Amino acid sequence: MRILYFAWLRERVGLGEEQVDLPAGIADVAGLIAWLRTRGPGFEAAFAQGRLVRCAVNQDFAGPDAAIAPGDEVAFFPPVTGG
Amino acid sequence: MRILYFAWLRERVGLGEEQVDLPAGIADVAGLIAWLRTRGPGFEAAFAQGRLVRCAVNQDFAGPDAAIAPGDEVAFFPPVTGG
Amino acid sequence: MDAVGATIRVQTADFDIAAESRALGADRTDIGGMASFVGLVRGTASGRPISSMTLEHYPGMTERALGAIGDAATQRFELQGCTVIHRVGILLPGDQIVLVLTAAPHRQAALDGCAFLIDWLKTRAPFWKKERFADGTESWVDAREADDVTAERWGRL
Amino acid sequence: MDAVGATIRVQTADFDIAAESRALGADRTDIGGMASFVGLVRGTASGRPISSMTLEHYPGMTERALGAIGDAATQRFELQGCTVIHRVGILLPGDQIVLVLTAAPHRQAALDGCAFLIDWLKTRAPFWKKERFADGTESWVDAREADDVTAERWGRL
Repeated sequence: MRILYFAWLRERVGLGEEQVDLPAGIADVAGLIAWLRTRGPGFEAAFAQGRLVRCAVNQDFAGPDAAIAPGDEVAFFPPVTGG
Repeated sequence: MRILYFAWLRERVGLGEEQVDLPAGIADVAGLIAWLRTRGPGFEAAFAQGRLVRCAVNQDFAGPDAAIAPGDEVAFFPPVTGG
Repeated sequence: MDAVGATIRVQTADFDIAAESRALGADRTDIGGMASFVGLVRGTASGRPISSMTLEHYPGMTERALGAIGDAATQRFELQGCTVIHRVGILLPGDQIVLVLTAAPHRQAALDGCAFLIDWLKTRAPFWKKERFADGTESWVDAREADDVTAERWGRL
Repeated sequence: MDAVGATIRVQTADFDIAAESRALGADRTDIGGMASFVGLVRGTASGRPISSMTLEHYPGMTERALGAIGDAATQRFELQGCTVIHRVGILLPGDQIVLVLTAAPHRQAALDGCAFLIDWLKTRAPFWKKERFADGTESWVDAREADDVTAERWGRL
């Protein structure tokens, strides 16, 4: 699975993109976030502010219940501020 | 008094601008129109469609009750269609 | 707020919206957004092809009316500036007729100010359009009832 | 109606609104009006002077989101076409950030389509701004609650 991080999430996590092998039993965005938080203080800091993190699965906005599967592209980022 | 005509009013009346000596007793726009209508078939035709004629006195929109006096600039025209 | 006020021009020449935007924003960095509307000559009227359109206006009153509308919009929407350019004379299908350009710290004021200006301009500025059809006949454009209704939503000036 | 669809560009280069207007209206005479909004970098944030702003985006999703929004606006407001250009990279105070340009037979559709597009773009397009202050500190811009509320008035896409 390809995971992307943008803006301050990218800075906290310390990388913009990574390829991960999803552990068995993780089937939705909420589960992925719970697992990511265990991967170090940067991840813990980034996702502790859960309310302000937005997610896209395969480039569509997705909520915590959205299903994920190996091969998906999942992105995490703050609320958008373009325009 | 200077009187101006625009658009199809100008074409019906046959002139764009004239200087007139206002007959005694005419004190408002409605009175001026009544008098203008007596000045020939072009004027009669232009002002017969009274509902669609707009007026400005000294370059401000004015209704039939608006006061007029010698020295004023009075303009007659159809509803505006700019923009 | 430092409003520069309304720039009003009535001209036969065409205009360049990029140049007007640069002029409106020149030497300042407090503008958050500019909104614009450009009216164009359409090639048909009531389904019939037109060859040209002639715009007549009331010199003196036009500038006065546009200036008053521009100042009212600037105050009401707290604009940092606005530009209104209206062409007169003979125009061809596809030609630009009118430009309304507004600047404000935030987008809503710029957008609202722009809509307000074009609505009022259509109902209160002394311009008249005559269409010349492809068959050689000519006809003055009728004022649209819909324009009066649209302008009413802003209330009386 | 003959819609040309949405033109979407994400680029570091500046844009010229006059050139984009000409491109949108090229070879057609059925457009009655074009509305636009241009967002600019303001020289201060929360009262503090900024020296630059960096715009980051999500390549791929950005074009997809803007394309979807452009198509939705074209259908909903029966636009004859629309152009959305969003810059990324380092921008300076006074620089242009974003252009939304809409074309329609009548002004209301063009104006409404433009307002709709910029509202949705601000809440749904994956761009993020980081401000660099004159004192050298940097800060990611917070999303404005007000933008979500403004976008809500159009209903869900």
